[in-house]
Amino acid sequence: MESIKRYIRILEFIAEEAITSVRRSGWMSWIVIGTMFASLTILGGFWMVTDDLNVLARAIGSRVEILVFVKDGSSVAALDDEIRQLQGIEAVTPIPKEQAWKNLQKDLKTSMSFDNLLENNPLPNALKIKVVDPKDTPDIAEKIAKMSGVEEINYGKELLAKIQQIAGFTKFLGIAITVLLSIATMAVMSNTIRLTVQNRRREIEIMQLVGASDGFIRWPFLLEGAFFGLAGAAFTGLFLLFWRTVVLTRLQDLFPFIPLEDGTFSTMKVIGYILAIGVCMGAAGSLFSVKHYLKQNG
Amino acid sequence: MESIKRYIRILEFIAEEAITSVRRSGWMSWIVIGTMFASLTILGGFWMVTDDLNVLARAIGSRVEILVFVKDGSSVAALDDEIRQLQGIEAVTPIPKEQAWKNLQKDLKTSMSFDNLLENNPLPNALKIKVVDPKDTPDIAEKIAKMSGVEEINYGKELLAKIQQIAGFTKFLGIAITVLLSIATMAVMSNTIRLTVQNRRREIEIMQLVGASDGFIRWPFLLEGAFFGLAGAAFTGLFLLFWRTVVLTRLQDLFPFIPLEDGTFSTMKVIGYILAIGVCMGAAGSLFSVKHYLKQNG
Amino acid sequence: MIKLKQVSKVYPTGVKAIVGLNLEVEAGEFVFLVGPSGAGKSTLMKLLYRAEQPTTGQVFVGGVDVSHIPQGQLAGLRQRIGVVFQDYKLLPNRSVAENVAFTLKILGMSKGDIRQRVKAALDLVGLRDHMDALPQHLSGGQQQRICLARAIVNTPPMLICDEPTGNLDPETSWEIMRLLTKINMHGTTVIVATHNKLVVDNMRRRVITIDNGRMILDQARGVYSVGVN
Amino acid sequence: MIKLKQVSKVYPTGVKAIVGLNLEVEAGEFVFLVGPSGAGKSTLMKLLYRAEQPTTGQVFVGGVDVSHIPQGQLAGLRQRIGVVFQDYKLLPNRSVAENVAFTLKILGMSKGDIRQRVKAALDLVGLRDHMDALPQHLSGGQQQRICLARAIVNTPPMLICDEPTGNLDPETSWEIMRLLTKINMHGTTVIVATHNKLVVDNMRRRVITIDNGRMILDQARGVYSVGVN
Ligand SMILES: Nc1ncnc2c1ncn2[C@@H]1O[C@H](COP(=O)(O)OP(=O)(O)OP(=O)(O)O)[C@@H](O)[C@H]1O
Ligand SMILES: Nc1ncnc2c1ncn2[C@@H]1O[C@H](COP(=O)(O)OP(=O)(O)OP(=O)(O)O)[C@@H](O)[C@H]1O
Ligand SMILES: [Mg+2]
Ligand SMILES: [Mg+2]
Repeated sequence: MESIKRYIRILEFIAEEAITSVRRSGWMSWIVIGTMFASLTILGGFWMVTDDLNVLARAIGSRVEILVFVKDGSSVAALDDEIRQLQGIEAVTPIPKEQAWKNLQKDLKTSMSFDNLLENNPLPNALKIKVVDPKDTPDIAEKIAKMSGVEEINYGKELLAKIQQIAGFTKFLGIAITVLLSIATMAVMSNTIRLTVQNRRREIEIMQLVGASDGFIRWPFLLEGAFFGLAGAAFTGLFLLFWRTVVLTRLQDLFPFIPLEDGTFSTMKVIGYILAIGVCMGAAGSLFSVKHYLKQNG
Repeated sequence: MESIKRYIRILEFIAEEAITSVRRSGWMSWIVIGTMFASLTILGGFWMVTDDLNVLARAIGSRVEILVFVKDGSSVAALDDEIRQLQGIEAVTPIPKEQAWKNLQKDLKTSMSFDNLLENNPLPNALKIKVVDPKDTPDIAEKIAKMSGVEEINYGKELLAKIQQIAGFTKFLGIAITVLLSIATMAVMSNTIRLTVQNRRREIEIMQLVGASDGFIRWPFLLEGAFFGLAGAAFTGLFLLFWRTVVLTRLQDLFPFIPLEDGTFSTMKVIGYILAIGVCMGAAGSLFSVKHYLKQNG
Repeated sequence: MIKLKQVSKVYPTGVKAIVGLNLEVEAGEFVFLVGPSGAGKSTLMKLLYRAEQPTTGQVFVGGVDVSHIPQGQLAGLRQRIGVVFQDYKLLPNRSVAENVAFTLKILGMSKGDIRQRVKAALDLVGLRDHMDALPQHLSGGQQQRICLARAIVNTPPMLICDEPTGNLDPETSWEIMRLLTKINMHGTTVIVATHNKLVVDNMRRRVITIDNGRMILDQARGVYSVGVN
Repeated sequence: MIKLKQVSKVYPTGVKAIVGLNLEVEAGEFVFLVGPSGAGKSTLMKLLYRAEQPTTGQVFVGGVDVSHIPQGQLAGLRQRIGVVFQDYKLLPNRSVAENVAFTLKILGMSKGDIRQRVKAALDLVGLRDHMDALPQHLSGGQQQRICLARAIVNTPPMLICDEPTGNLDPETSWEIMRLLTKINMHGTTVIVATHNKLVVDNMRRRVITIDNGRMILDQARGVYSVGVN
């Protein structure tokens, strides 16, 4: 009974120690929290931008269409039905040759009317096909090509390849930079904490000499580090939320053509990670450096 | 004479102090330099990526062309000459209507030969004009439109507007992020230095009490801070150089379509800035915090 | 209570601080440790609360060989030894009361008990009025007395005082010595390293004289011997 | 040399450390400052080298009102006063020799001169053998002597020693006192705060007794007065 009370009192004391330690740090707290904030904002901001870029890439990719030219005399409707039965098709839009002819004129931006020059339209009927996942395009195109009534098929093979290469490149770049950035952020955070602990090495030594156990010394530092990480991460979270809801929304009003996700979910996910990283790095940084001093004087 | 010698000796001593101070810092030096390196690499890396994106944007922008359709019967060569006399023109390429007709067929990707269907080509002669700066395009287009012999003019008004909007957006974003990143980097750097100085507040107090002047105390710290900044920046420079010459070159081999600058000049510029920022922030951070302690105990 | 067997301490710098020392102190004894500056008094004391480890030999405190104590039991050992450090070792930025309370808090004592004990201890060393001051805002002698209050607040079975009156005026020094005697009479083993000839000569207690890391004299009811060697 | 006019010092904490003190010390005098722990001796000394500023009154040192000295002349003042601090204030991580040399280096002295003077000073306090040790690797008394060596190495016209023998055995204390006497005979003004009754009673110098921030006794050839009030 008494021993349980004792443990509770010790836990209470550890919590108190952590709190007073944070309070006493004064302007140093703000430096540490500021550093945490800065590092985490860089990391979180980059994550969010990467997310946005992915959305952009997907948006561009989804604009790739398959154009099927139908043999003269074949049934456009039948081919349409057949294509719709394939997997991964989002939409099939028929383009009658009359319309294609008009489009062509418009595309050529010439005021001369082709109608006046030609009696019969030289273009075939066509079907415009949207696929769900741009990656499937080549497969689907191949299948369609084998169908009867298909005169010719065209799906921007080169463009698609280029877009996929670009996507691969940005993905590679994104992963590389994220990894480097995470390492840098974590290094900065744990090092900052280490410097604050180093600042109190004498205190640690004294506590050991008057009989404080290693756990007793370690825990308040750990809580303090975790708190600093959490505080920095919380500011980062607020900043990212502000960025997403206010700044980006404004920007999207100004530049409406930029396709961005609604983003609330993604932002919450990023903020969650940021909080976790903040707490872990703060705690780990202080744990690591306290251990260093505990060993020295143990 | 003796007084000059004295000053030289004091300067010598200040340099010595700075050097031994760095040496004595031990693992702390590496933490500080590591933090500097991490912060500066984030900043410098972002600069370089922004530079690359600008190059990319310029490359896209420069693909905007003005297409001039020449009135049937007018002299293509005369118009060509007249256009060349305008300022900001990079190249003028005539496109005879026969060639345009063939291109059209190719563009439509249809195996049907238009030749078979038409006796006379409905298309006009054209001139393709490249301008030096995409921004001038509307102005130049307007001037050309007024020339005699011009049937119609077409320069992708919407596309250009869109590209310019995107360029504006990325430029805005780039500047915003660069400013935020610079602030964050500088905060992290000077704060790290402040923590190391805070670590030696007792030393500063003792030095003051035994008669060291403020300048005497300040200078070694300043030199030390500058050194840490320089060291961190130097590592960053090496990293960026490596990134540019090895990694990016490899990547460009893999993804040859990504148009990047030769980059040596731009990299050097970025590295120059990074070195300057490193030195200044290191020095400023330590100066600032030493001053704080000097005032307290002065 | 204390038993040193052929103890030697060579610091990493090569300094031989203790050389082949044998010593036995019974529980409840009061021992003065004297000797010139740099003789090895502080080093000997550091071996007892395991701030240093002997290079050779064994150090028994309360029947335990403290030089081979596992890391996990170290805190427990130090909780049972009250120490007045020569350089005070007070926690900066914590009030006098918090400094003294620290050794009780790590034992998980209740707040009421802690408050009561801290006040009593500070009363004994005459610092009740300075309870809420910070150590760095007190005089040298006052700081030394905080350190003593912290050492005794926990009523440990053994008290080690390294130069506890170095910064105290003769009158206050005598009060401290009376206090230590009283504590000793309640059964606590007390070891005091001191340079205070007046105190040692008047108390007539066991005096162990150390020079150059060797015990050169062990008098049962001794005096401060000047220039023994 | 020193003149205090109606000096009072109230610390920000509200403690009245010095109350309406008037004091004059001639150049070349040797003065003992005594009084119980917390009397205000250290505070008085801190006013002289401007580690603290008086709340009211004026403090003249060498004809200059040091309490109103501009920031730029502060270092110069302190260069002319050698101080043995009660808590030593040694630079950590610098060898004994470097600590002592520091006060010479900031004067821009040549390396040869510095080496010679440092060795001489360490010889005087008996630490020649420990030149290259770090202060934290020395005993309490040894650290105190480094501090003294640093204070005298620059042969300042005024020497302030705050409890310079608190951690020294009687024999070494006497040596230090002989050294201070010798320095004083070369013209240096020496002020020593101490609790060492034996020393004060045997030296028969001017003794100023302070209690509760007030000067209660000023004897020309005095002794340590116990329980004056
Ligand atoms: N941490 C250390 N590292 C190296 N040498 C040390 C260390 N501590 C003490 N010494 C040396 O060991 C010897 C004994 O030191 P110790 O502190 O035990 O002396 P002391 O008897 O307490 O002296 P004092 O009365 O001056 O306090 C001295 O020569 C000292 O220089
Ligand atoms: N920095 C400070 N802030 C607040 N109060 C202080 C400060 N320094 C000293 N005091 C108080 O001023 C009074 C005089 O202190 P001072 O250090 O001058 O005493 P002292 O005579 O040197 O004592 P000792 O012999 O113990 O060294 C004491 O009551 C002390 O608590
Ligand atoms: Mg000692
Ligand atoms: Mg004092």
